[in-house]
Amino acid sequence: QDLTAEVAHSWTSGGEAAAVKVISDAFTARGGKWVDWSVAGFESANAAYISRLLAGDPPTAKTAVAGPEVTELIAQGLMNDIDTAFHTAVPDGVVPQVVLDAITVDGKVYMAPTGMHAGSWMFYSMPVFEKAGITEAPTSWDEFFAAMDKIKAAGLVPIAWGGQSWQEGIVFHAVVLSTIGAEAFTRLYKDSDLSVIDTPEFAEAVNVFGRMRDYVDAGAAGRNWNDATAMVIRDEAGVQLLSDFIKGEFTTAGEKPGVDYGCALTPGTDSLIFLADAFTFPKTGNADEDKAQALLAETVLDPKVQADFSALKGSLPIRTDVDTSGLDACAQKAVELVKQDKIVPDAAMTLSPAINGGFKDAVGAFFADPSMTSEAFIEQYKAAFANG
Amino acid sequence: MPVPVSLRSVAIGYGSTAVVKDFDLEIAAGEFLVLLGPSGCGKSTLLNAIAGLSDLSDGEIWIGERNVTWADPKDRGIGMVFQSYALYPNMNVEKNLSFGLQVAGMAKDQIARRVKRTAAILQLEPYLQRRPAALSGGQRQRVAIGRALVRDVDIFLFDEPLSNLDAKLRTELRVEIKKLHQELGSTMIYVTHDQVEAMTLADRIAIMRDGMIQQLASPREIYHRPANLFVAGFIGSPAMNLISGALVPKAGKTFFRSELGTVELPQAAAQAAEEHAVIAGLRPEQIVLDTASGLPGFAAKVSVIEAMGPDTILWCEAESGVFSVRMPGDFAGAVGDSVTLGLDLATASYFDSATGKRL
Amino acid sequence: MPVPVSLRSVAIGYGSTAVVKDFDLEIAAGEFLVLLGPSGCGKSTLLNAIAGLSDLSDGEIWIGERNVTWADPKDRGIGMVFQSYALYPNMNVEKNLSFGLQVAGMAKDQIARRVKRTAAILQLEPYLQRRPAALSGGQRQRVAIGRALVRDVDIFLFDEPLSNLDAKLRTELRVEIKKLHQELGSTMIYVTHDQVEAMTLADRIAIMRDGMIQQLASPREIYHRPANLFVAGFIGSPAMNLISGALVPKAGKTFFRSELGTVELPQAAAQAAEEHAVIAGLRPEQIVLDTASGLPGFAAKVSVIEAMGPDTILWCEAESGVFSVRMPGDFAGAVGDSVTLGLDLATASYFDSATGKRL
Amino acid sequence: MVDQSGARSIASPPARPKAIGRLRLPVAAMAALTPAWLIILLVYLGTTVWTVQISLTKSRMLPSNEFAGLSQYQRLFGTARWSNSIENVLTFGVVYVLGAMVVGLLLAIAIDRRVRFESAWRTMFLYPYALSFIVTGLMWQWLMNPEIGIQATARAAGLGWFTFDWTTRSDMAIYAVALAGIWQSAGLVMVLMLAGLRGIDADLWRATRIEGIPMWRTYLTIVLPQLGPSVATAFMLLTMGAVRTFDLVVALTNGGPGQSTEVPAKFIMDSLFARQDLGLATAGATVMLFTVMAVTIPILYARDIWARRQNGRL
Amino acid sequence: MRDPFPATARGQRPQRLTTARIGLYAFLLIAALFFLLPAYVMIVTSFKSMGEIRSAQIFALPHMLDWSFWLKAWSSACAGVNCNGVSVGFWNSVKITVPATILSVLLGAVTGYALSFWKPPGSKLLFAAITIGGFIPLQIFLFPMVRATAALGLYNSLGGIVLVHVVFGLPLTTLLFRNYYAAIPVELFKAARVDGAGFWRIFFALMLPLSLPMLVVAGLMQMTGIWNDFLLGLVFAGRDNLPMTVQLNNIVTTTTGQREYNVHMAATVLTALVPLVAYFVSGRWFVRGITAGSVKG
Ligand SMILES: Nc1ncnc2c1ncn2[C@@H]1O[C@H](COP(=O)(O)OP(=O)(O)OP(=O)(O)O)[C@@H](O)[C@H]1O
Ligand SMILES: Nc1ncnc2c1ncn2[C@@H]1O[C@H](COP(=O)(O)OP(=O)(O)OP(=O)(O)O)[C@@H](O)[C@H]1O
Ligand SMILES: [Mg+2]
Ligand SMILES: [Mg+2]
Repeated sequence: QDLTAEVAHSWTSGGEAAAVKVISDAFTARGGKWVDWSVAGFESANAAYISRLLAGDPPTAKTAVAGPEVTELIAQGLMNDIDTAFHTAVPDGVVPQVVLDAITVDGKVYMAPTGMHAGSWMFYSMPVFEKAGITEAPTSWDEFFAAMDKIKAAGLVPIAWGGQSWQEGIVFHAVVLSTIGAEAFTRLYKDSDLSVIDTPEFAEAVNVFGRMRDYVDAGAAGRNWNDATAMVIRDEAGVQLLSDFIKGEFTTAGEKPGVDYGCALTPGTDSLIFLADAFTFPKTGNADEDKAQALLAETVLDPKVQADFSALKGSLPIRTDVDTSGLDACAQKAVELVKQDKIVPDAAMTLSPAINGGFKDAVGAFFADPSMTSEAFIEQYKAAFANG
Repeated sequence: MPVPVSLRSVAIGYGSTAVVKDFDLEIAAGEFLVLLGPSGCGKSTLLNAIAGLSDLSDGEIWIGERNVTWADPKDRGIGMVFQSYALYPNMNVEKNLSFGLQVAGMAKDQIARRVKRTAAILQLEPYLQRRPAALSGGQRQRVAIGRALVRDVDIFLFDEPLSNLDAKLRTELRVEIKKLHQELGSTMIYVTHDQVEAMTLADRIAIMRDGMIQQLASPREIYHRPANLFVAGFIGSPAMNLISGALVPKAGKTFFRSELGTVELPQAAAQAAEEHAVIAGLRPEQIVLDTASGLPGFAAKVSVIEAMGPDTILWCEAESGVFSVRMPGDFAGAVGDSVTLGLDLATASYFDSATGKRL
Repeated sequence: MPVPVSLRSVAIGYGSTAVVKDFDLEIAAGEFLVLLGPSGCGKSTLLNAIAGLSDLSDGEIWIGERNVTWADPKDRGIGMVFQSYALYPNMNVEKNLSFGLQVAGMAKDQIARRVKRTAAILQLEPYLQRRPAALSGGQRQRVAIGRALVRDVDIFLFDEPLSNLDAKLRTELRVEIKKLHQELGSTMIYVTHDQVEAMTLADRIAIMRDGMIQQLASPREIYHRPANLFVAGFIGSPAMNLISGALVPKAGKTFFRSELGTVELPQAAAQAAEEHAVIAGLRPEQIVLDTASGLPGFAAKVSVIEAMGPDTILWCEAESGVFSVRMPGDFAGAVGDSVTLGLDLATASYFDSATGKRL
Repeated sequence: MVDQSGARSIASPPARPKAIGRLRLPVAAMAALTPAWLIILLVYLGTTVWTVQISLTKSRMLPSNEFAGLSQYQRLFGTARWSNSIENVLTFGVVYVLGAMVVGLLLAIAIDRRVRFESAWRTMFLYPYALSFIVTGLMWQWLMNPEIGIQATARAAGLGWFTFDWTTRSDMAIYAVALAGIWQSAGLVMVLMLAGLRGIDADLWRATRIEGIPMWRTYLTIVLPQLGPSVATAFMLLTMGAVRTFDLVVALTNGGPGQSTEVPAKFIMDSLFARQDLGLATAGATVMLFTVMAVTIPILYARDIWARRQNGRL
Repeated sequence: MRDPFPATARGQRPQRLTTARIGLYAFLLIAALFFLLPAYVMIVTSFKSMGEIRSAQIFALPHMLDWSFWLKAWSSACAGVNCNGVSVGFWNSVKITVPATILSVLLGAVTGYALSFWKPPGSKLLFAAITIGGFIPLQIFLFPMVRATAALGLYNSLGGIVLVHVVFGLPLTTLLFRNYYAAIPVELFKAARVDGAGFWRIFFALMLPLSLPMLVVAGLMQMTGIWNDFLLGLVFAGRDNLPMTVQLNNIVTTTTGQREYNVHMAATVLTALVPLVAYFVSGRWFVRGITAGSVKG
């Protein structure tokens, strides 16, 4: 029986590739044959993938963010569901409901999540905090800015800022979550309840976000996230606000959590913003491939695979019943939150890429231009919804 | 095989300016026609049109039995020497010469033979392996000639092919071209500014001016009996001496009256029914230095002496103007000498003052 | 201001091939020197070297008091007409003429005046706004001349400047150049293949061959007393008739013995101490058709008649070869006529058979 | 085209077919142009039609047929980023095209002055063209980063006044992109010009030397006009490049700071693949295409007329 | 300045270093500095460990000449589950680049030649269309071209990708050649026609050799473009023919994954080696005065 699966994914760099290898090895062990079709870069990968769909030659599986970009393909009838395989592999209740909602369309599961990344993190340099006389990670924005002032006074860069709009978008949403809370966050980004934007809490988020401009260095614009991380590693900058994927950078630099760097949730938050990656399965019109798809889904959802994959990828397993002892201290904190259901889906999982793009445009423009008023920003931000 | 060429009310222009207008010319099969005319009169334009390299704006061109007005150059059976040479810069001389033959699909050894012969005629053997850029001006021109000569075509078009060659080579090549013409019997149309070439090569000469033919006749006729003042002035070097005057018929005889006096003309020279303003034209050799010949004469003074080898040109200033006189090469006068000029009015040409036409 | 030009043991080559070797030439201030020589003998090369456009491989060039061997062309005070014209293709005729003046910083109105005058001389007025691509060959050549003439320089270098012009224009321009020479008194070095030009323009003519000077003398001397067989054959058209023979001294007199018999020569013609193989050279005009003149004669047959206007060339076949004879333009013989050729051996040139040198 | 009627007497010329105009069709040339025609008609024109058509639909990730009228255009022109992009690409285009032309031309001229090690120089100036911009963009990012790049180095060397922080300034970032663009493309202009320069007749150079025309003047007034075709080619290529600029921006600034370096091609690309907004992307492409046509066609037309005037050709 | 008229001047002009010459080399050096700066940083970075790189001394020399990142980039850098470096697609790149370059350059040359010299009816329209086509962003073509090649059965094949490159190269190459031919004396073309040569003969025997410098330029451009392309290769070539750049992209590009700058630099340079070598050796075809001596006037 030919259980060949051509798997399209964009996980090509160091840790990512190692993580993929976990899945491919497990898949091979189960009798499948893994054919790798990796394309780094979201745009290129998408371009190639859609082209193949149009040419009637899709790969067996493709990774994607579990969310609307997949739903359009499902609506067009281009995707296979994996409902059966999913329920065979996963007992009820071990996958958080929000995640389950995200991978289910019309009552059927279409995606096999590999893990999730949490935004709304703050990483900081212990030596810098020490030098600046900060003893505790700040837990509110007032504390945060006070701490930043100290770092500034110490002649260091307070925030290691990656001045690209997608990074700024992540930071902004973390700030929004901190001011408006998980419930309103979900209402806004999942149910598109625009009234949330008009609340003073949202305005506060804008205000906080805007204040951060004063704490970044001159070279922030356009900076890659890892170059920002390097500033923290070099103990030149105090904190970096971003997702958990930057941990890998500390690890490869030989830094130890709790010793060289610390991790905490963004000040004022008690929840995680999560983004689930998942395998999706195009209709190939080939029965053998359908079987390979089911096998792959089962493989991905296997608890061991989930744990090993996440450890390497720096993400969190999607299942709450896996052994997470192999994860680092920061991840352990996150796992706890997941178990407590203190997670909200990232806007990318709930709103179309077009709307998300509009967010980034607005946030990027706002951060780069101090003369832009909050009102103007909020106006533009809101308009993004309309464009979606 | 000799073919006739016929141009029928041909008009050619560049953009909106017409260069050649309503041009008719019949060239017989195997004829050697020389085109002569002042710079810019349209000679090259005409050759280009015959070759099919520029479009007519009106009229037809026939080669043999075919109307080739719209035919491709390669279907016209022509070889051409361009005034600007147009050598293939990427090919050496040998390749330049053999290209046309290769295109025609000739056998290798035959090509080699022909190229060899042509190169020999043109004294190009030492340069066969050179590219045009490494040749002197005259050598380039010879390659341009060679490229036409190697080919076996019915019609040859030569655009001032010998202009950059030395006299010796020019004489030799002139003879070669004449020979070739006799051997092949091909029709040849030849543009030149060299009157010796024109006179010696041509079966007929067409004198052009502003895109129109002024006279089409044998060389001898053109020289001795120019059809109008333009031709008279254009042919011959130095130019004809022109004397304004009037033909006066009197008692069955004709007299030529001018500042120099009145002379009776023989019957053959010119006739007029009534008094008629004319211009008499005399070649430098139709003027002699002594009056012993019995010709009507007048006094003049030598102002310039040009020794040109076989003969000497005297420029003599008289009251009525400057006259050029051809004397033998060993003429031994000096500038400032007083001479008496005798005009051979009996053999002179007479042109209507108003129209310039020959009487 | 006239300046002399002096070439001192100059050698020039392309790559490894030497074109001009050990060349010495003194041109006086204000002299009009004509360079004549077969195609490819190195005339253009020499002009280029004088202009400073190609490097010498040896020797020196002096202009006036200055050694300009390494000087930049622009510091030499020269104007040059290129054999290939080298017009600026992107500029119209007017710009082509005025550009050099503009660069030299001449006042606008003065430029305009000069351009106007030059264009008038060259009859280029109608074309001032045209680009070179839209000109006929002769018009282009005139622009090339004009570009040199507008400028005010000490030395003019002309590389076959009139080759593509019609006879009439050529005569006119020849006169203009001569006038200019007299007016400006500039030194002029002039390459031409036209013997009339060479004879009429030159103060001295330098005959070159293979990069070496064969004879440097006045036009008359060159024509009538060629220094060697090469010069004799090169100058004059048709070429000299050459007769092999021997000079035989006998009893204080000198005899010329050849197939045609033995003739006594006058003292002035040639002398020899002992019997000596020579070649006698006779210009076509040194041969006459009747023996009435008392010249030694022999029978021949007219094989070709070339009517060239002012005169007619007869090609006569005799036992000992073909002889060219110059007859008047109105000569009325026919091909096939039997004639008797009389040789004017007294005025002939005699060359050593072995060395080719004039005796 | 053999005349069937055979010999005709010259005295009565045949009735001339009023065949003025071009009967002489270069068949081989037409055949040779067939591939080009096919490509133009099928691919370029076909795609254009497809693009226009999609721009009138609601297409998102995949092409769809749901007609949407001009709503995509409404969205397009309602987006601040689009109008920013247009402005930016104009600034960028002018600086980049002129800069690359000038630098490229100067380099070509310098190299053409018979310098030693010509190949080495040429490769040095051309190599940026061969390197993928994914990484060279990063190099420029570093170099222009005031904290670690040239500015920092200069200041560390004691030049406290030295400032080079374009990438971080909204008002200057587009010039930073143009600078990197010039760096990448000048070599290309150089080889193009070099190919043209090498074709100039040596006698022409000689003529200018005789006339004492200074070198710079010769280049400016004689050589450059003769390089007209090469200049036109380079200009066209660069303009095409400027209009299509995309990866340069992505690699260097990713459109930032803010939207100060966003360009239409990036807008289209983002909409096309990242934002899965095919309708909007095609609307943008349509607007771009028609703008280009509106500018290009008159230029081509004017150039044609001008050339005809200059050469007096038909 | 030296005396332009030294009384002892003789023979060959001595090679002298004039101020102009010095200025020329100074200009070249400064330009080289500008052009090489990024390359310098790149090369230096490729030898540094990540720790050194994080120290952000971009101009500093590496502590030691460590070739390991080059080795890794060439043969063991991972992209997905394959860890074979950029070397993987090398031959595929060659297989795509060689025919695509040759074909597109030839097509451009023929088209430019026909448009310049023969001008059949519709030429101007065609040229205008080609010119405008050059302005359309390639990515817009992606979906239609996918459908087209799929319909032709060329999707996912070497033929398909070559065809796509030829199609997209058309505006560029045509533009290059048409304008180049515009500068060639038309008399040459006329002479060849009189010599009886037809369309193709003139093209191959005369025009192609005369366009040597432009062939080189067009060749270099197309070669670089095709060699560096990865999106088209990715979409059209099929998995068996993926070019080297797909691998390069996979190694170099990442959004959230680690960035091994040293390996990235090495991989980038390695991938660019083929065009770089071509740039270097192409010099001898930039011949001077290719039409010299052909026409007078
Ligand atoms: N670039 C070159 N490389 C090699 N040889 C050359 C080059 N240019 C000219 N020659 C050769 O040098 C010799 C002299 O050339 P030059 O142009 O000086 O002749 P010329 O006397 O002007 O002849 P013409 O009357 O034909 O113009 C010729 O034999 C020619 O073939
Ligand atoms: N491309 C052109 N555009 C406009 N006018 C032109 C063009 N080519 C030639 N002419 C003009 O057409 C006329 C005839 O040119 P043509 O070349 O036929 O002259 P020609 O008789 O060969 O003269 P020459 O003896 O000087 O070579 C000239 O006045 C010339 O200026
Ligand atoms: Mg002409
Ligand atoms: Mg010469």
